Amino acid sequence: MDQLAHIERILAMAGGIIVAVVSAYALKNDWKTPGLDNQVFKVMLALLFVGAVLAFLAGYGILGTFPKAA
Amino acid sequence: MAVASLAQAGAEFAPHGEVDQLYAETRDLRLLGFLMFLVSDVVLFSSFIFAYLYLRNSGQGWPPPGIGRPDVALAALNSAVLFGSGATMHYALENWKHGKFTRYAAFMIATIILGILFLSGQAVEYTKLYFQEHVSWAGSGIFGASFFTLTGMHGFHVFVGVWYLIVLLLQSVHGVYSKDKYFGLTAGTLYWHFVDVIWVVLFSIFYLI
Amino acid sequence: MAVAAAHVGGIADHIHPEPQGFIRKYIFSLDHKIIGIQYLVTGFVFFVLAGLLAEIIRVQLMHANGGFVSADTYNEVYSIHGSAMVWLVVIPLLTGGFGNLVMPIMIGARDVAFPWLNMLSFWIFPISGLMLFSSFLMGAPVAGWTEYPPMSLQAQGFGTSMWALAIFLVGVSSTLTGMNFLVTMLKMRAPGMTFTRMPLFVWGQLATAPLLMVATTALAAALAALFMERVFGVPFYDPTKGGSPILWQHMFWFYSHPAVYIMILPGFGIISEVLSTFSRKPPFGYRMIAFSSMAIALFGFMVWAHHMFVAGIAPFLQLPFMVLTYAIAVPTGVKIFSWIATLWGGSLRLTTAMLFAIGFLILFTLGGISGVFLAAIPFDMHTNGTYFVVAHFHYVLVGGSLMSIFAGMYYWFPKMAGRLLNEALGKLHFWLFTLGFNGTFLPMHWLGFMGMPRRVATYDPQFQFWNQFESISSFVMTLGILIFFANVLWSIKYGKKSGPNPWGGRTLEWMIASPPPYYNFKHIPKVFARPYDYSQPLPYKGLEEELTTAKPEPVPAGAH
Amino acid sequence: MIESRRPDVHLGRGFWMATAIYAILSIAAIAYWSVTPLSQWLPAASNTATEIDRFTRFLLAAGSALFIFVAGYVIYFAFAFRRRPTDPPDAIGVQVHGSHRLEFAWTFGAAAFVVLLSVISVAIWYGVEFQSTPGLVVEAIGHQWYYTFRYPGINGEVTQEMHVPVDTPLTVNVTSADVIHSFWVPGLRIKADMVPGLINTMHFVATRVGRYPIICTEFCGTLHGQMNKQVFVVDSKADFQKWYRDWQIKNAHVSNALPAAPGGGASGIDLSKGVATAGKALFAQKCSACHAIAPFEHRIVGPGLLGVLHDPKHPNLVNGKPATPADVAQILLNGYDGSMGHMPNATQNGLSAQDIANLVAYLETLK
Repeated sequence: MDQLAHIERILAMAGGIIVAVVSAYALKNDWKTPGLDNQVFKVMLALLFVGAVLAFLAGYGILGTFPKAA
Repeated sequence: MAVASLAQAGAEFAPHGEVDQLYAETRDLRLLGFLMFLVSDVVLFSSFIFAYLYLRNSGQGWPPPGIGRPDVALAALNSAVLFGSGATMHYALENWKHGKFTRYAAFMIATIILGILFLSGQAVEYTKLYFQEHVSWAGSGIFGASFFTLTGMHGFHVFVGVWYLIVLLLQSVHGVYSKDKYFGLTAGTLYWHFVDVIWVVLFSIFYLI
Repeated sequence: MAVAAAHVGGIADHIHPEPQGFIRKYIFSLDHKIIGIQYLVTGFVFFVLAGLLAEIIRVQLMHANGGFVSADTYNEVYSIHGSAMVWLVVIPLLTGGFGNLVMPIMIGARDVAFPWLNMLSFWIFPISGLMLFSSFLMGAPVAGWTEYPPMSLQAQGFGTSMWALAIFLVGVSSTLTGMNFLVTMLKMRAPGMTFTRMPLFVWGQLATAPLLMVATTALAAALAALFMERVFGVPFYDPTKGGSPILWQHMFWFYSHPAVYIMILPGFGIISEVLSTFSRKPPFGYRMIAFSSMAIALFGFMVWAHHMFVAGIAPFLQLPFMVLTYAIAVPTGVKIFSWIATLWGGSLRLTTAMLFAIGFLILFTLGGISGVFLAAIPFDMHTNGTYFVVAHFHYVLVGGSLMSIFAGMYYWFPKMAGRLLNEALGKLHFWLFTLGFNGTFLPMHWLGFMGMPRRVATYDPQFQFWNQFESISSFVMTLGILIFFANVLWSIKYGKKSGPNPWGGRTLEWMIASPPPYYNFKHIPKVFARPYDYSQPLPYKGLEEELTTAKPEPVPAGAH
Repeated sequence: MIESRRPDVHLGRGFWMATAIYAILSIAAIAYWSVTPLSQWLPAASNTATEIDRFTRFLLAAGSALFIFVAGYVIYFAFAFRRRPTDPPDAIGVQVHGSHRLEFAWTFGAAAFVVLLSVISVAIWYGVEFQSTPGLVVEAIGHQWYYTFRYPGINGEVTQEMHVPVDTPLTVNVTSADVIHSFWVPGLRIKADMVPGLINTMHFVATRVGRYPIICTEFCGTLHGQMNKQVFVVDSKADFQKWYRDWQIKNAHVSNALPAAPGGGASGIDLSKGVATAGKALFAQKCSACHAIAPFEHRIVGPGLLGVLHDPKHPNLVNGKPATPADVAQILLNGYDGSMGHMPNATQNGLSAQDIANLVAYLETLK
């Protein structure tokens, strides 16, 4: 159980980093695209970045509290 | 075969004339309409989130006695998965715009798989809560009510989204969309991003605060 | 996709063959005018039913200890009366009804943005209406149209859950209508129809659409939670399971306060049109009238808790709600003043529609003033939950919304039937209705102040005289309404032929035949000014062929 | 080109005459409301009532003045500017599109009035809402479909009438045992909703001896309309003392039946039926996780409970109430939230009325 939680957290951190980087990169590429849909996409990507960072921090243990076992 | 179907879809598209003026205007309308739909869906979620926060602060302490905090590790992993699917979805659309059908299809499939992974992750969490912590929808006070209602609603949106993406993939394989007429895909991407972004909020309010 | 593309012809100026056959033409029609008429007919049918319930209420209150129906029946009756009048009558008539009937023509469009969606949202509406009334068969809700838990959780039978389902559905219908209208008004205006050239009725709809979209969804959440709690026992509102009854009040009023603006803003629009047309004058301060609608719509979201001053919310939370509610009096007052100034110096045609508009000005002002009374916490502490409240919202909803609905009916009936409503009957209707209405609801002000609570099947005998007075007046009001229906039924067949523009109106719907042809316009007109300047020629180009026998343009190649 | 009426934008004599008439009428109305006591229609038997009446008369005065002008102008214009039969059929009105001066004037005027109104109502509201001295604290509980009342020093619940002494600061805490009710005494202009699981408070001073009906204004079920029979009696101080003593004697032997838990979970606890041994077992199983059998200072989550009912150093409980069996039971029943942390209520802890009685009996044995 404990082991599993550790694996999960490590994977979460990895995924968080990857997504954060990718979404930041995508945001940079799309920065100048015109059109209503693209504006929305940019906002979404920004929030996606935030979410990825949160996932990383949660995996790292800075955010969120873990059951006493962990 | 896929590539061929894209080529023939492209061939259907005539550079000038009534159809495309009509298509452009139609697309504007449908884009705006779809965004309105998303807006009201956001309001639906926000109302339940308001209810959750209101109940949470109604002075019984949180989490209520007898209920442990939800498992952040699994949730974090799950979130990473869902956010990942957002990224792949984004690139699926990008590749379609640049006419790279195979890459588009690959990213689409990746997105669908990640979506399914997320759902299974949630299933695991639910079973854990139900069988190990005996937390249920109706039986565990306001925690069960707000947690299962909100995450369930979101899960349902993901479930619908997965099917939506599958349909879109099949449609694109059958050449419904062309290099310049792909509003369906745009809408799909919007919807999927919306599902991700809602999860950003749910994840933070349920697991992080 | 092809289908959707085919039916947004409004801006892409092209035309499809008119559907043939009764079913496709009048039942499952995609034509906004037909759908508007469908809304009006259905809405008025529900109006009759809910009105009958109202008369049951008044008969019951003829005597201090009731006796006409049992207390439980009485509770069911007024609950369904309230719910039906709000969700099945006023809102559908003003948005789905008049909005569909004239709004697209007024902005020079051939139809709304999503005709299929439009048809869908109409057909949801009668179904949910039937569900609501069917709840009588399974123990109708008793806790009024607000259905506060724990009362609504305690209620036996499936009725209350059915109520929640029905209101949820009608909410979905409003939401879809809201999106549809918003997209239509943002994207499908004729060339040159800038926002500040739109008729004021369109401004009313523009202010209403977002409310329909956003507020109604919030209500959907509250209703879903109530349904889950009643059916699956999921605790949201039940205090014994840690829920909170106040939570419902917050969620409910967060919708239901904007809802009262949903029920009046389109009415404001109708009044602006009618007053301008029949005084042959531009609306005084067009911009202020238009923007104050938007201001009201915006403020409407920030005042919901003024319904809960005595429910036990923190004192310092009450203050901002009181002040913001006062603030709404400013845009509303500006509207009233502008309308009065519109009358000044006009050449008034006192037609029935105009009479209703003038009556609206007086009665709605009274309702507005009592509204400010109730917004004041100290006064509300005394009158909250009494007949004073009942008087207030009937002055706003009947004296306001319903008067504007009648004005709209007399004004736009030609665009439905191609005939005029009978003026003599109309005037009789107006006077009976207005007298009866005031007789019914004016005494409720002092009854409430002197201690008569609302939602009671029996009451203190000291109030019996005024209650009998009210009941008798309400019969007069009902008589007036019956005359209206007789008038409509008679005029559909025998009414005077109206011709395209019987009132000398200048907005676009009067530029085309009545009833308008399937496509509204043979050519989409070009607009280069506001419609209201009566000393100037009409500000439209491209309407020359409208009233001729010229054939509309063919469908451009590849539209399908 | 349509033939237009000559735009004469000056206001005619008729307009000024009408204005004058309306001004006189408004002044008359204002005068009337400023001298008319509302108590002639409805007794004003509390300090709150006099305040609210003053405010109401202000509202009525302002409202009538405004209404006279609006309705007056509407009617006058409708009459004066109606199209005469002599007018040409296409006669049109004066084509004025607006006047920035006028529009600014009335927007600003309305705003100014709103500010004035806000100031006045906040002042009145503050005086009514925050009457500090608690004075006599009475509790009113709504039931379907009657009220009961609890007085300090009277066992159990007082039924039928609610008596209070005249000219004494009062604090009335209201709650409900089942659904939402409301506690309205029109004669005193006081009202608060009775919400299950929530306590709403009213402060006021009753100023006139008399009997005033208590009315429920929140729909509460079949007999909601009948929930206006009980009376709020303002007694002279002497009469109140007498009435109070009578009830003390009457209820002397009533076990301290408590108000129901939110939603009527566990009502009617009879402390006399408590069994200490059963309570001991129950304590070990339900309470010992958070409470030690040790002096107050020994905290696990909650304070140590050794001698909780006999501790001279701590005569009061954590909720500030005196340490009596009834108040301990109260905490067990409704839980506690405050400086000492959080304690779930009986429903959440799964405590029956009997369990609570047993626990109280056990706690009493701890010395």
